[in-house]
Amino acid sequence: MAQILFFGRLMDVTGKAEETITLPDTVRDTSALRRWLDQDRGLQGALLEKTVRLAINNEIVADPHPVNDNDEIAFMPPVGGG
Amino acid sequence: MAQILFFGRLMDVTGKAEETITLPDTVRDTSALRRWLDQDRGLQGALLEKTVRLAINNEIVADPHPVNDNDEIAFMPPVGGG
Amino acid sequence: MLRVSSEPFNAGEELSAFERDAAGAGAVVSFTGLVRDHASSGDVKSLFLQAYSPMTERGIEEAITAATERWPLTALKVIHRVGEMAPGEAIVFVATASAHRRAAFEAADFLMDYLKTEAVFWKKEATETGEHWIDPRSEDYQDRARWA
Amino acid sequence: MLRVSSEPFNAGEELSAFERDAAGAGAVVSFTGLVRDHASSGDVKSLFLQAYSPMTERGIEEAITAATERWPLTALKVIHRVGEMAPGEAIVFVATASAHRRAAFEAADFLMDYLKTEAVFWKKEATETGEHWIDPRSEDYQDRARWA
Repeated sequence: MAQILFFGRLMDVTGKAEETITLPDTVRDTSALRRWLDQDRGLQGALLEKTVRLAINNEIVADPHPVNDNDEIAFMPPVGGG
Repeated sequence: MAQILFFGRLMDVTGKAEETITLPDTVRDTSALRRWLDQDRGLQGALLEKTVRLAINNEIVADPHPVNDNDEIAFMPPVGGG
Repeated sequence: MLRVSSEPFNAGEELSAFERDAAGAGAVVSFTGLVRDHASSGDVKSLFLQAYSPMTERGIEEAITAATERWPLTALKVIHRVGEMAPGEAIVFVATASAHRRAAFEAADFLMDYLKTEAVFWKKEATETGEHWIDPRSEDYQDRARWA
Repeated sequence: MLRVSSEPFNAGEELSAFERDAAGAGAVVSFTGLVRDHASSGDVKSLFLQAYSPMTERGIEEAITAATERWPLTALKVIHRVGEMAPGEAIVFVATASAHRRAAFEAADFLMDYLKTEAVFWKKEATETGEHWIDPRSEDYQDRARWA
């Protein structure tokens, strides 16, 4: 089971901050994960945007990066504090 | 009688912060005042330095500027706060 | 010194404590970011700040290290709030101390540019007309690029 | 707002009061100059600041006017001490408030460059080895020239 986190505006788009899912066999990397989740939830490309970065286990990664069950996978829209 | 003020290091050089003097007839402008006071007090050029500016009645002036009895005349070495 | 917390703080008290620690430094610069009370979409009711720990803290610590390597600082403090806050409340506080003012000014400026564009936070503003997620402005990215 | 006074002040308390007045501003920058505790001539015992009123105040007011014309500030405060002070005490405090941080940073920086090189003050530092009048450093004049 992978832990999926949605931050910022993606929390509103998906209607949740996190969920625990079993990755389908076809989803082996971040690029595939973006496509599958976006289509499965009918998000019309919100998870495919280039400005949305993925972090695996608290480290930002570049697509395509392997994903595994037990990973914590975060979808991160553009950041900025202050 | 003119009021003469010495600020900063000139206070130490002259040994006083202010004095009231009668200007000699020969002293009619700031350039003459510098030369006369410096020589009269044996200050070896301390009042002639270009970095020392003169203010008359709280306004900085450029040499030579007329001086009169009743003026408040300040000798101001380089300034800087903070 | 870094603190990321949902606790409100008073920038003046933080500055007093910082200057006690930094005594002898000569120059102290502080920046405080306050929740604005008006946005283009109307009066601001509240601001919500979300972080992703420990990535958020790790990133800020790296920026702090970069600042201390680049400028001769004798003390440095960063406080950043998360959670819900009201207009006028302090969101962020950065203080820097150095022997001379240029280093203190530049380091505080540098840290704020990092915090505005790269620190791992997401901001949502609630106004009369609804809620809006706020991205950095293009000026923020331009400011950040000055240090490259 | 300008205050030139021999009264000691606490920069943190001044910042708290300033931020109450500047609520809604978004960005607040403060600079505090503290009496250093060590100079090249030894440990500092005291610092003496001399002003020439009202020329001193008039000059700072002109610099404040120049800053408010150049940057969109919502609040501004300058406090400068005169007389005798001890290491660690605050000599000068500048605070600026604006909607965005760049204006607040630059205006505080500008005012400090004025205060360091053109404000009508004379400074004497007393150390273990005697008393020394302090002129601005060449870096101070270079910093000031940035705004011409």
